[in-house]
Amino acid sequence: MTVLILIVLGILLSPFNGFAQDDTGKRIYNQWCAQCHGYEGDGEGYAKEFTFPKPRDFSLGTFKFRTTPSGDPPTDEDIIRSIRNGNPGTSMPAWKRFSDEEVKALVEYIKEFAPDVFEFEPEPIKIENAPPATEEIIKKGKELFRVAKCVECHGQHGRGNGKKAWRDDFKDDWGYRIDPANYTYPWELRNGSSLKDIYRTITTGLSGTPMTSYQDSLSDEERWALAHFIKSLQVERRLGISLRLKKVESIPESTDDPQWESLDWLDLPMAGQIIFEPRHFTPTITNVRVRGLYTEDKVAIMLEWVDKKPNKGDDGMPPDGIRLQFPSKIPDGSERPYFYMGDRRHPVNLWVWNAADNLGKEYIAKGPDTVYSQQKQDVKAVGVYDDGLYRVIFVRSINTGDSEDIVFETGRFIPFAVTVYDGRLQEQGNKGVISAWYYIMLEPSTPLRVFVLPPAVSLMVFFAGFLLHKRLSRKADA
Amino acid sequence: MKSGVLKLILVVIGLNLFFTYIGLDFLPQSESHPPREIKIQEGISQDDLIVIGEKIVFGKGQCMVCHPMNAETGMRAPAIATIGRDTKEHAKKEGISHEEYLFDALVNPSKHIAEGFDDIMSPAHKPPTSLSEGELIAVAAYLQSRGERVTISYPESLSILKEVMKKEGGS
Amino acid sequence: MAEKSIKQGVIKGIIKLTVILGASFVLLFMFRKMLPAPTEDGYRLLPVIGSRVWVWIVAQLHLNFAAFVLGVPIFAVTMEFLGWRRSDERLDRIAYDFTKLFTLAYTLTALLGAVLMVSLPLLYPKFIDHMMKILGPTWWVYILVMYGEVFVCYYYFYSWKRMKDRKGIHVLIGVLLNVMGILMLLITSSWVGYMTTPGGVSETGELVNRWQAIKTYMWIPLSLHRLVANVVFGAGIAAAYAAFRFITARSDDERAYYDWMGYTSAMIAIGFSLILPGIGYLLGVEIYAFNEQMGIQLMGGFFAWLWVMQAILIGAILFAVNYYLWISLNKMPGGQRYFKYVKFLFVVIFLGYAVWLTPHSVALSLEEARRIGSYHPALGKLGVMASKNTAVIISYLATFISFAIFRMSNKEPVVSWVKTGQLIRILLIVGSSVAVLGLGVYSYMVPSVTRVKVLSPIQFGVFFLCIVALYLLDSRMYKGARIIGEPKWGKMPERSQYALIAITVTFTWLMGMMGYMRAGGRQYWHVYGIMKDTSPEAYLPSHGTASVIVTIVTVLFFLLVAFIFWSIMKLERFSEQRRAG
Amino acid sequence: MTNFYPVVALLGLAISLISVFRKSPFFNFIGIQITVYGLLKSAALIMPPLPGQVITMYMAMSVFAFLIYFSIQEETFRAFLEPMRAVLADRDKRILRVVLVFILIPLLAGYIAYAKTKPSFEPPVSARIVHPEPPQQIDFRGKTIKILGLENPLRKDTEKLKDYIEEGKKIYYQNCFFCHGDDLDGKGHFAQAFNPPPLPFRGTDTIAQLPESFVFWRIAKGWRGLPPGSAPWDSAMPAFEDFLSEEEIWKVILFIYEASGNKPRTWE
Amino acid sequence: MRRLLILIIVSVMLTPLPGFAKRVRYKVVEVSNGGHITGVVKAAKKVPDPVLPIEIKPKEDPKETELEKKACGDKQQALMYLIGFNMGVKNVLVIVENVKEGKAPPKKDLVIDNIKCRFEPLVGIAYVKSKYVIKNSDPIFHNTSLAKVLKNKRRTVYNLALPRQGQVIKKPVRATGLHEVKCDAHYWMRAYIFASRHPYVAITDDKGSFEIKDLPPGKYKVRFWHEGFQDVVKEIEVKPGSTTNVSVTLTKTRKPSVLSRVGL
Repeated sequence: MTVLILIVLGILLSPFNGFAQDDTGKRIYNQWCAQCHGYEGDGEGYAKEFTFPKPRDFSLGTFKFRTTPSGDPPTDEDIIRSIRNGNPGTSMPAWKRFSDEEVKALVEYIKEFAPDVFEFEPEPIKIENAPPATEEIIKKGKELFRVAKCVECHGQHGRGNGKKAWRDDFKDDWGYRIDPANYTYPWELRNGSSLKDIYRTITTGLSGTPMTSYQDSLSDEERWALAHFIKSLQVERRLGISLRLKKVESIPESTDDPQWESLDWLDLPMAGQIIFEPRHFTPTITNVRVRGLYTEDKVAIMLEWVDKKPNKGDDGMPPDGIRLQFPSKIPDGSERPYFYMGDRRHPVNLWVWNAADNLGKEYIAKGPDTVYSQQKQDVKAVGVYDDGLYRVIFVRSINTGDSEDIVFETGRFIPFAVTVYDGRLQEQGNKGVISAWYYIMLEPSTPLRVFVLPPAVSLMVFFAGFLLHKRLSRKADA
Repeated sequence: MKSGVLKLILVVIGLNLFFTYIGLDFLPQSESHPPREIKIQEGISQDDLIVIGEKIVFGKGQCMVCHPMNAETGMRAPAIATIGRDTKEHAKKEGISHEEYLFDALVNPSKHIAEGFDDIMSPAHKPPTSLSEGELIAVAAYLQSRGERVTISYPESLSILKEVMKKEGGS
Repeated sequence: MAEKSIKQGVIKGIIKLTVILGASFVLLFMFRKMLPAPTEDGYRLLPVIGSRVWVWIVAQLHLNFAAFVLGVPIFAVTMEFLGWRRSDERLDRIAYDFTKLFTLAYTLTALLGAVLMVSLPLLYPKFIDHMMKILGPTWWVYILVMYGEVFVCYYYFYSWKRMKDRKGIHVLIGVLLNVMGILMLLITSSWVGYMTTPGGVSETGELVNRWQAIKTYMWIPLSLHRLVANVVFGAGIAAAYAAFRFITARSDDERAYYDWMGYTSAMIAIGFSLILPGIGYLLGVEIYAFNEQMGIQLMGGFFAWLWVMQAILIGAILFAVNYYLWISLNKMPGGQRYFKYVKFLFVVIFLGYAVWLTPHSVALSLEEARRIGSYHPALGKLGVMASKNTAVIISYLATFISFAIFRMSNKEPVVSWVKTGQLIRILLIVGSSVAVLGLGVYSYMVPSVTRVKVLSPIQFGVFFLCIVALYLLDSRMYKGARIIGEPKWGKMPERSQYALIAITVTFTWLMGMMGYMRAGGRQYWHVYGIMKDTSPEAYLPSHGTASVIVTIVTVLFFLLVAFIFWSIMKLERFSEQRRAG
Repeated sequence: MTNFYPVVALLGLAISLISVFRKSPFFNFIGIQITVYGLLKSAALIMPPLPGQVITMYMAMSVFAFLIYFSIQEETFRAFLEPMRAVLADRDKRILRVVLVFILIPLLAGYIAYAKTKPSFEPPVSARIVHPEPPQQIDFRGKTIKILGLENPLRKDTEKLKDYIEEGKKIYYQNCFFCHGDDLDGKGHFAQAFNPPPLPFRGTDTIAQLPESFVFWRIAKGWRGLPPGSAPWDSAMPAFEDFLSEEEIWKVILFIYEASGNKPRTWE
Repeated sequence: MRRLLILIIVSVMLTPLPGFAKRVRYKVVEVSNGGHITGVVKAAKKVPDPVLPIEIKPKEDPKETELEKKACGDKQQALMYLIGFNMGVKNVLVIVENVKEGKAPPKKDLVIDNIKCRFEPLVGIAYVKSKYVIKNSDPIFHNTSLAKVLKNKRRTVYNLALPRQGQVIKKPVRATGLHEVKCDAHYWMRAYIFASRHPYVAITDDKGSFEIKDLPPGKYKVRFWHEGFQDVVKEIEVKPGSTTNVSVTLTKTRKPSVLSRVGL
């Protein structure tokens, strides 16, 4: 009889430990991750060619974002962090919706794709007592930046345009071309842009990519100093909707004139042009910075963007370039031309510059495929590429007298939009990186009524107060 | 009594102004205009001509049955998106003006068949589509606008159309 | 004025009407000769303000006065009937005052109608020819009924004093007057109903069946909606008149009478306004039935934001009514006991109004839109119809409770089961509000079709049942109750009267805006789907311009009404001196 | 900054409570307004902050309502006006009067006038009609499709529904996810670059309110189909009639309803 | 009776264990009189040893470029095809495959030295539970990227930077199988390492001969790997106490990736 019980117990138990591999991880993975990471976890999902960088291939077993030393598998918390916070600058979103158990099951399932990698118990590095940022720590970091050869890949100003980056075998383990990170754009850093994240990236390295681990070659202080220096390179991104153009006496000719630095700026987040054929799903440029000023008769607008490899149009690739778009008439009501290349009833002005001929050209567009150049060219443009950063200044007179051109007016919100091209990805014509409508406003000299009205109002209120006082005090005495 | 009536008027006027302020400042100010009735007649602007052309191509003309918007594999007729540029090149090759080439393509399609396609199109001015002369010009203007600067206009291009019609021996 | 014999009065009225009609026909004939021919698609453009704006102002003024002239008699006859039944002289006097009001207003309404009758055919000849072709006969019936109305009206007014003893017949005449009024209402509603939801005509506009052309989708619901609105409007004007007289009253008893008159008419206005949302809902359903797209355009498309405006206005009315009732608690002996409830009621109405005001799609600036996406989770929830319905019902319930508190504040129930009665009342109130709130929350989870078709009607049903039950309970409980003291009529601060006037002004303004929306429903057509409006002013004006025009109309309307009130006061003073002299 | 507002709300509450004891309705009124403002602003802690326009509207309404509330009873109203009357009239309050009425309030009024007249650099925010009414029918590649009253044809054959949804998922992740988000929450890779931002499909405000044929029209016609009231010139929604076939659009609609857990609205 | 009970429970518990057992590939066991394998690897014909051209890409600051040119020179002998006059091939990895059990692997760290812009040794054997010792004896920056060779991809195991001269990094040997070592700073540097759990691996000396001792008796497959020749696999039978001789001639050559990297 007891044997019977034992057999039953045995049968009962076996499915129990089978329970450990229940399928919540698999179900969630197939429903929400497989479209990018592939049903076999090999990164071959059908959304692959619409993403840049490519989705992770788990079956290879190499993980970039870890808190464990180079060579060790990531801890579960590492994978959970990637799922929970996503990776900035990639199309891996932050999955906040799932419960902790679900995410744990998901991590177990992901680890099943490369089981041999997870045999060892990794011990994560310790990230604590970060020294405060001081002037000399950053200077020390700058020195280390050269010694540790970061300069070779990440370039002098950390824009990811180092010389070594352009060898054709600069690939990652998965066989894709890879660009060194651009430290100045924190929103693009995949592994996070906080001081701790940078320190962690330097220490563990991103295995599978040329980014090496410096855990053994640099001491903790050195790595903190390096992290502080890299953090100091980050640019402050000012997202907004409108930009004020200050009135000045004369327009500075060269792009690195300090006057440009003092101006207010606006950052335009960019996205691939996915509305008209040919659609562009994998752009690399993510931000264009706009500054501007105007004089009595001229308007100057400077556009600035990071492009890791200059294409002058002579290397078999289309040249890098940028296109500034204005409606041909300042819209009075809320009706405006379509934000990409206008439409038949509302044409737009295009000011075009490209790295090949480095001069400004003017076009009229009435839709993405009807673009023709203007007889009378009035825009002058000068562009400079210095260490990964393009700076282009467009200059045009406020009223060119050409009926097809927009006439700028002070104090009015004038819509503008930008399209930028990175020759390296064959971007030209409609295949480009676009922005929505934003506004510039030529700052008017404060109108008279701003000086007259407020004093008048306060006087009136004063008078009313006085009148009330008189009436009430008379009533109080009576 | 006098101040009572004064306050009364104040309340009436005040409330009305307050409601007008809400109406003006609080609600979205958009007027909705009727769709513009544009007819093909003397002095029609090129833009309106193109708009009518587009309506005919995507509506009455039934062109979309064979002509897809974007080039795709196994399409039975040239894609519309870049037809303006393509016909310009063919016209240059054949040594005739772009307008003439476009009218030919509509009035006697078998005259210029782009390579890779066969002669399946019926003349646009004959039943079942039976477009009028004005409509033919509008369609030609729209096709030209897909990639080229539009030079066709009404009624100036009528002469070219008539001449092409005569050559084809059509009505 | 009252001394004239009935015959003289009636003849005066008919002469006045014939003179106006005749003059307008002559004028029409002359202008048609003098003015240049209309454009070939049948329009003459008024130079300065444009023909559409002119017709809009005149029509709206005529409509406001028509509502006044058709609404007040209903109210007056009921007052006379109650006065007769309860032999309460005050009720009779109030009925007489109102009859005086609308008799005087008659001439003004007729004048405006004449202006409209002249300007419409001149400015829109082709459209009027089409309308005459389809609904011509109803126009002549309309004139006949107008004569009938004038005859009965003057007879009813001038026979007031003489038929003091034969009140029964006199009330019957009043009822006949109202029937005439309703007939006129039906005829005019059929025209507007035909324009917005045409029927009985072929595609090209040829008449197929005249009865179908009259009995269109919108005919009955619109007439019903207008009828109730007229009563509310009539009572509103009466309340405004009472407030005006209260402010300008010299003696205390005059002030007491007009305070009482203001109270009664305000309560009638609000009482009937409870039904308005129901009928408005019916009208909406009929429009959806006629044409889905017109329904969506009115509800969700171009006019979506106008409902936010309506919410603001009705909310203001409810606030004013409650304020009036709470202030009048001061003058009720024993009213102090109930003040602790006022705090609670105020909070309920305040929150209800806040929810009601929450716009569904808020104009977000770009940063806000980027940060929270185009939908604010909390505001989105509150902006939806489910929460709005619940807020409306709860606010109306609170108003009814304020009304009930006022009515019983000076009485002490003596019935045996007082304790249980109070318990039942609390149960009723709490129970129904919990039910309404529960249904409101539940309707979020349910697909929208069940919410519209099932849950909202149930909510309204629960609300009505609760009100009826409360009313019965109170009347039974307070049968033969001990009266602590008579309400000290007239002891009201002046501010309360401004609240009354505010109610009427807001209501008139709302009527104007809703007219703009109804007319906007047919977009760019004179007759929807059949006759296109090809005049240069064929676009739908923005809500801003509409508000400006409606304000002009309302201010003009109240100037004319002030003129009527002033002339009545003048006449009364004059007859007093003559009687005294 | 936002965690400062609950303190403001508590301060307001304290003021009104004290004033209730000291029986001065005027300060009670002031206390209540501060509390309301504090609460509205500190709502930003538990949910996205309320937009500026909504807060001004609520504040205006609360001032109007409480003014009315305090004017109900005669004595409370007189007590309410008393501080103001005293400052304006009484002899002993002269310095307070000079400071407050003759200096502070006029300056405040002047500042408000200045704020309103100075050239503001915020561009005009035009309210956009988010759910415009759909056209009666659209022509899709030469074939007219009736929008009003149309149901999703694929939803009928239930046994093939699973594969349709799977194909719809493939289409979604090849055409839509980079704007509308992997998790259909409107936070895709390109979402931040477009204004207005792409719609989320989760939540009860977007597709849950719409019948499927409305969504079909929006996908097929994209920005081109929007009426002027909905600012088509800003919308980055491509017209998918150029890229997808009719059946593919119906399949992706099936997917987004399935994945977002919303039910389409049926034509009643 | 209780013993039976325990037995069943344990067996039931074990059922999922094979899942783990699969992972433990090699059982260390005492080998009393194991067999030995010796042999010579010859090449069919003399293959000239290529010379790798070195092109130093300009660095950010010119001083560095000069330093690197001085350290690495402009070309380097590939030392790929080291074929002795007896046609014996050096640096051939002889790997006994599918060994289930045997002696414990020796405790011997493998030193990988970056010296004169090349890795020393070109081919090495590392044993699990001992360490890689990566050294940088050049005055210039090296970074060592050690990755396991998969079908057409490579899985990076270690990716270490060695900026300073004389720098030494020790890392435990864990992953087994054939590894390829590269330096991201100098594309022409290469090395091959076979990490194994068991001692039965050998590298041929300059005469092409090798010797593997104390193999537990049984049937094995022996793989002969050389970067320049196609792999050759031989079946052998090891009898206790005896030495089996295995000689192989490598005929078909192949082009290792380093040659395409330097553009040959």
